[in-house]
Amino acid sequence: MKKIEAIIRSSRFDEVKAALSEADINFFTFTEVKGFGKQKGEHVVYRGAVYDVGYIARLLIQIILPDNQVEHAVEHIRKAAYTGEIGDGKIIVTHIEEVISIRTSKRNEEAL
Amino acid sequence: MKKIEAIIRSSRFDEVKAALSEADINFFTFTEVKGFGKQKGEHVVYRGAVYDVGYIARLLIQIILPDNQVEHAVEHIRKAAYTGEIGDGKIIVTHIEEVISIRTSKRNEEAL
Amino acid sequence: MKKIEAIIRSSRFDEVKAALSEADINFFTFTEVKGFGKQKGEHVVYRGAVYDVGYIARLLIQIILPDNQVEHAVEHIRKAAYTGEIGDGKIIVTHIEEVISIRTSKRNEEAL
Amino acid sequence: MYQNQEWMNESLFVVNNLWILVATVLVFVMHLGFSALETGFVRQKNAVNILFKNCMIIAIGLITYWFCGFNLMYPDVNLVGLVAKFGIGDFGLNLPAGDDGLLLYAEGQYTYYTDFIFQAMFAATCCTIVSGAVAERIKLMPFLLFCTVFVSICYPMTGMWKWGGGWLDSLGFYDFAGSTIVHSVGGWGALAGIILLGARRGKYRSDGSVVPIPGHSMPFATLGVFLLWFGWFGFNGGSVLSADPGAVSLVFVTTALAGAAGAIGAFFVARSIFKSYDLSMVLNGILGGLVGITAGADLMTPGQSILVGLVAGALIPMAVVIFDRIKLDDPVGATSVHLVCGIWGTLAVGLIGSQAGLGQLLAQITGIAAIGVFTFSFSFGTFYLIKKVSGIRVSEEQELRGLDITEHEMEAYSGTVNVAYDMAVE
Amino acid sequence: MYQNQEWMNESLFVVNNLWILVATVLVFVMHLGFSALETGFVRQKNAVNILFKNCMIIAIGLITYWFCGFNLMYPDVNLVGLVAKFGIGDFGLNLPAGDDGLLLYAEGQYTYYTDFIFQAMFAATCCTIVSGAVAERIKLMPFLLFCTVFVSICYPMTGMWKWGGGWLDSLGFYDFAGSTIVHSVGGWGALAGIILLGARRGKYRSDGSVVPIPGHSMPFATLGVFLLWFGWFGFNGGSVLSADPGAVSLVFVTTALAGAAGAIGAFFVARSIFKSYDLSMVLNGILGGLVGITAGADLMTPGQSILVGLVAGALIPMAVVIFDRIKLDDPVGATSVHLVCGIWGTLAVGLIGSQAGLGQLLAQITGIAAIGVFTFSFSFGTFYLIKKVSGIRVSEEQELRGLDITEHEMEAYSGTVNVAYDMAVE
Amino acid sequence: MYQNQEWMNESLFVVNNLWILVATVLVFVMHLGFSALETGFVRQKNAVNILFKNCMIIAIGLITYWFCGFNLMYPDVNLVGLVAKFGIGDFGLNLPAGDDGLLLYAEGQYTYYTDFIFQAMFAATCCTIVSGAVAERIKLMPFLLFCTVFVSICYPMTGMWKWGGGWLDSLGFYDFAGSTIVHSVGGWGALAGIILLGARRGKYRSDGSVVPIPGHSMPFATLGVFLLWFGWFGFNGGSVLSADPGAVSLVFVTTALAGAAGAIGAFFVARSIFKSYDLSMVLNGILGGLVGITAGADLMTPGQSILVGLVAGALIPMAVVIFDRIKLDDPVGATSVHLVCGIWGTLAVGLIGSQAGLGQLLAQITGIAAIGVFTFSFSFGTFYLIKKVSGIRVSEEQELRGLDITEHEMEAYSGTVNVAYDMAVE
Ligand SMILES: Nc1ncnc2c1ncn2[C@@H]1O[C@H](COP(=O)(O)OP(=O)(O)O)[C@@H](O)[C@H]1O
Ligand SMILES: Nc1ncnc2c1ncn2[C@@H]1O[C@H](COP(=O)(O)OP(=O)(O)O)[C@@H](O)[C@H]1O
Ligand SMILES: Nc1ncnc2c1ncn2[C@@H]1O[C@H](COP(=O)(O)OP(=O)(O)O)[C@@H](O)[C@H]1O
Repeated sequence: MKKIEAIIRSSRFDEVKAALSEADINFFTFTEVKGFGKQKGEHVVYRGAVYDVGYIARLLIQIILPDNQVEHAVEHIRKAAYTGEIGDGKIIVTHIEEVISIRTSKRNEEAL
Repeated sequence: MKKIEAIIRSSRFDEVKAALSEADINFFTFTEVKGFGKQKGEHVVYRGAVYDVGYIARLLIQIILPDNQVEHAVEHIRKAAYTGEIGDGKIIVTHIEEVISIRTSKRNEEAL
Repeated sequence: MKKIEAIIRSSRFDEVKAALSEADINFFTFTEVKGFGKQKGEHVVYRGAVYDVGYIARLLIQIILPDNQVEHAVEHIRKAAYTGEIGDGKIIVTHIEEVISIRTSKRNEEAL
Repeated sequence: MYQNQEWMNESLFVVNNLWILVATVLVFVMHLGFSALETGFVRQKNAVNILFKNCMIIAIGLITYWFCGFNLMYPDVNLVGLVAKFGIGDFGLNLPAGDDGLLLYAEGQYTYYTDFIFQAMFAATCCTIVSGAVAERIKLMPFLLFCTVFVSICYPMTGMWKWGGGWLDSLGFYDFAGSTIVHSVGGWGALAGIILLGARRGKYRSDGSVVPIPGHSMPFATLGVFLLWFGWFGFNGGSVLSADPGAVSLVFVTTALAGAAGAIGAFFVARSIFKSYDLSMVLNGILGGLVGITAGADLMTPGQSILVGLVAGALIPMAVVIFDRIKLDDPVGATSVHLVCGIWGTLAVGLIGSQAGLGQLLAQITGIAAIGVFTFSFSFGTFYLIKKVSGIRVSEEQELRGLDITEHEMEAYSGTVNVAYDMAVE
Repeated sequence: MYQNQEWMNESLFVVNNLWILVATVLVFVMHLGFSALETGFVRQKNAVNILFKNCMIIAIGLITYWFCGFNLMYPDVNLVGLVAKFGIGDFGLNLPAGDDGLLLYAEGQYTYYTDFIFQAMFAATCCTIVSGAVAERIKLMPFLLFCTVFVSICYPMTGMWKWGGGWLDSLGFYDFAGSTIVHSVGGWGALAGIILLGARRGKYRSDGSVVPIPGHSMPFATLGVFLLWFGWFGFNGGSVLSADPGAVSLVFVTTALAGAAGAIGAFFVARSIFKSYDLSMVLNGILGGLVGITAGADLMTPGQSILVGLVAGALIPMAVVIFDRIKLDDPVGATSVHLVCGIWGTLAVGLIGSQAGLGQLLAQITGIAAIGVFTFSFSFGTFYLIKKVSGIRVSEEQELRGLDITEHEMEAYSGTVNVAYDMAVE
Repeated sequence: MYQNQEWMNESLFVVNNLWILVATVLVFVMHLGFSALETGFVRQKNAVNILFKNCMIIAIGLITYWFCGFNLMYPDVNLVGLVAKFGIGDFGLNLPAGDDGLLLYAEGQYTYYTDFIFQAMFAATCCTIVSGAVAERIKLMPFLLFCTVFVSICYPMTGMWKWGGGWLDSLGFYDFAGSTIVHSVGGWGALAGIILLGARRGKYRSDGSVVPIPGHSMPFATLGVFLLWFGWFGFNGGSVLSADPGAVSLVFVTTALAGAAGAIGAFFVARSIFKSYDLSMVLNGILGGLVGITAGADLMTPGQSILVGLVAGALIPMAVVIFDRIKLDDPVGATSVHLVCGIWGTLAVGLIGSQAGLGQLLAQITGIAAIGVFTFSFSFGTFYLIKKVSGIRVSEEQELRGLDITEHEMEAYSGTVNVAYDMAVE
């Protein structure tokens, strides 16, 4: 089993969701995260002083998948999250040892 | 060393916490996350239009453990997080290479 | 490729950020998380009843790095996040299989 | 100053009437104050529900008071006449013709319509008090049903005993602007409600200890308290029922000082009992001081009003602790503020100020007891009936997920997350 | 009651004038009400923008009304004279000398300055109505430009037709406090704006279905509605233009009951159409009831005002659905509340109440139509011109990221995250 | 208009007095305005603290003004008499008997109690101004101690110099409603406080650059500003000290226009200096305009009031930048608004309007200087003493974690997280 973690622009969420759905992946978990990267942070002005919040709000999508679907999923995410501008983000693939479904007690492929 | 990540219903948090405590696990980290899965999202009505927010708010619990405690912990979490209804969530086990305690500089088992 | 996950005190964020920057690491992602640990949670009084929120707000920093930079980075984070008081947090190192840059489609070292 | 021959003065009539109307607007704003206070003191997941209830309460209160409440409370006929009148379907207002509804209506103090609208604003208040206490666990429609009955029957009945010239009035019972007739009445209704409802899930642990459930927005709660204080100048000041300079300005002074003293009383007692500077206590303390002075706002010197307020404020932290000890769960402290301090304020009239005396004290106790017994029984009975018929408490699942989503399918704060705009614009 | 010889009464003059001034303050607070309502109903990322616009609107409204609006709306000369006057640069106010600006100005009801400031508070209202409807997608400076033109020319023109003693007044058109002259005028401007702007990105799916975009703070929206209701007592009550006890108290009663009935009407209709207890509908329902009664607040009995309010409230959910069906996107429901209920209220004067009758109905229809055609054309033309010259809609990127960051480089709520203080104190 | 023989008119007395009472209520609401503004402008972690302080300030202000402030400010005896009076423990109010406290008290304009309560509402204002400037880093109890001393001694002393008929009054110094006597006094106290406290941790970088620390809620800050403007009609309008139609309506016009012009002045200057549409500047600009007109609200024509407001608004962004350059950290801009614009407004009386002239200008400068020197010295001394004895600044750890948790053990917004209900209901 693998875990895909994709750090994407918040504004590409819908496209990524649609692309995953096309690839028949309808289950995933996401969180709001903040990123420091090449893209500069939001520029804020308050009472005359300029202020760079530094980070940019992004979404981290986590998906558990059987090994054979990973490459396919990565490709879909990459295309959907792509804008070509600096700040598009990264996709990370990790090996996981086991996934258990709380409801069914089944493991790995069967847990999904 | 292993990392357990459990995606659970927010409403089962206390039970899970109690179960972990029973298994002598009092240290962990958690975050609010949002999940897409088989369970349908919150149904919202606003100004006459119906609206499915899509996701469901869940908690992601992360625990670092020595290898030999993992199975025990997974079992405790699973039982405590269980309701039997669709949407109970998943438990994921990953191998981690190293954990370091910032305070003591100790590593792995000794870091906990 | 490795992933470093550091659970630190919110109040040490700037120091850690500066230390990473010194180590030439300017790209990372972070999230607010809540931790249960040896350090006791925030003590709250409301309408006469005392209340321990239990958890402490912390930051989880995630960094993807080539293998050879890991030890260096861990050292920098550890020093910067250190206060010596209970509650300093942990640093976790995991192996990751692959990282892909969404913008460039490059992989691993080249993706960063 | 207002001798008989003088009140025929046209200009005086206009200015007296104007003051009652301005006071009406101030009392109106108290409904916003209650809404904000209660919203701030409940959890985020129940905020829409409490706002919705407060909007409906003022609407129901005004309409039912027009429909029958006003006539019940200030009957110009005896009971038999009233039953006959309602029997033949004669609801609503009956404007006396010509000057009888104007200059002559109240000896040149206000018009018939002014009388109605000022009283109508008071009426809905008692339901709003209940609303806060039963928050976070009561079903919407049964609650609105209770309110309708409470405000159209129960409140005008006891109101009539005193302000409608009924038996308590004859007895010498004194309640200037309603420590008992408005605030305690609301408090008794609240008490009946929280007894029958039970505490919110998780409020009391099996070992008897109390789990605080902090309100979700202290800024909103504070906003509410300041708006209530603001409106209270109309509540008490308007109850002079004319713009008499001496009386209204005295009432302003006592109202302001009692509220201030309430804050100070609660501050010190909360600090010494809880060893903390608890904002929610100071907020309740201000309200306690205001409720306390309401019964005798025109009888106290400034110094005495400070005393009344100090005691009221000091009572608040104690009352909150006691109610918690007997496991009566009141999220906003309505029973402590309106019931306890309402009783205190009414008693104070017999203890302090220009009418203090044993006779007065006995009259006060009679009034408190009579109205308490009646209102509590009425409310308990009504809630009990509704509970038997349709239930009054939401399911545990609903309570856990919050009434906003389960009763209203809405959230109080949408789109606080960055992703929201994408979710919404798919 | 106010016979010619009586109004020379000094005291009556002082109290009449005082009431208009107090009413002015109440109308002022409606601007806060609008700001809060609109802020609550937009998404968090556009909250600073809507607050900024509301601050500027009241500022622009007051200054332009001083500069030319008041003279345009209440010309003491004919059109030629007015052009000549402005032609020679004679802008601003011209206080009539001595008692002509005081006791004699309006037969002992108010002074020249009171007249100006009360009217000035009304003027800015119509822009605030537009502001809500076009929220979340209009460019800042073009919008402020539109407001300046709208409030300094368009609003005073149609206002003059009726309140300035113009042709609609001669025709017998009746609009007590401005269901048409203030609210519908704002509504027509809003309609022109949302037609030319188009819907917010993502509001309507290609299949025609509607994606709701919930407002970010229901507590703030509710706060706004209560403050509007509060201010409406000044809006309608002050429009009596004296403190006449009978008239003002009647207007208070009808205003209060119509608002309450609006809540109830919207409650039941929303419940039966949408099967939900939608707070946003009840809030709009209250406002609908208030807009509805505004045209005839002094002509209705209490019972009739309830009828007017019920219908207005019931219209709200239907109007919202219809506007959505024809893809006119109005984030705060300003067109439903101010345009639809404004028309209803103006018609109601011909259908219900003491002036109902066919002749009146025809006069009302004429007024609605004339003002509608003029205002809509004017607004459409102005928006169209600005659109051609500088564009009126922000870019898609700006809309997505929110106007707060892209137009103001600010956030409405900073530092909600724990890390914020560290970020800021590096 | 108010010839000697006329003011004995009963009705006029009632209406005059009523207006001061209504104005009192409006000034009261300014405390809510300040609370909301300051809360919005501080970080979330310090919101409970600022709310708590504001609640206590109004309480302390009212009680101490009753205890000694009023007698100090308006002594009916000379200084020796006053010391003697207080020496024998004669604190509190002394209502003149009979008509001497009523009709005869102020030539038929208001009663003794009205006088007291109107002035009492002003008194607490000066502390609230300090509270905003020293926010986010001052210790609670030392601050409350400072407030008590400041409001019971310092404010009444300088107030007496002018309004109590003291030497500045004899000199011809003019300050209609308190640009200097209320606002600058608060501003000087604030200045002393921020000098002794030092800046918030992290506000200024070692390279001299400024790190903005955005307030946590712009909607709340805007709410505060609108409420302050709302209350200002009572602050200035009530300072006419009668309901004189000409005077009060003029003051309403100048107050409204100066606030509006303040917004416009700040808008343009902020836009040209910072190249941004900064809501916080427009908000401060409105307040600056209002503070500016306060000294001469009854002396200016509408056009002149716009000028005064424009300049005041334009001063705001510059003052904020300058205070930041000299590293005086004022989270809410209280010194810019109340001190700088207070001085401007007081000077303006000598430069613009019906009393402009060199003599007047000199009197104004004398008054500003005298009150400035006294108040600053007094405040600096008091703060310094408290600093020596108990410290005035919280620890760095407390500042980092926020005063809400460390001083109050509370959070402003609890349970914003989904998990909250579970945490609380274990
Ligand atoms: N080495 C890294 N470790 C963790 N997160 C990273 C890393 N590099 C980039 N990110 C995340 O990806 C986001 C986008 O990266 P950025 O460098 O701005 O643009 P791009 O992905 O186009 O090169 C960052 O905001 C950050 O959240
Ligand atoms: N493949 C997956 N990858 C990541 N998260 C998942 C995955 N499948 C489920 N989840 C998470 O688990 C939650 C529950 O899953 P769901 O399918 O609704 O019910 P169940 O776990 O009972 O099968 C989801 O909301 C989501 O957060
Ligand atoms: N076994 C664990 N698994 C996951 N997170 C942990 C674990 N132990 C500690 N943490 C995290 O580290 C934080 C600090 O730990 P704590 O025990 O309080 O102090 P210290 O790190 O100094 O020993 C905790 O609040 C928690 O977030």
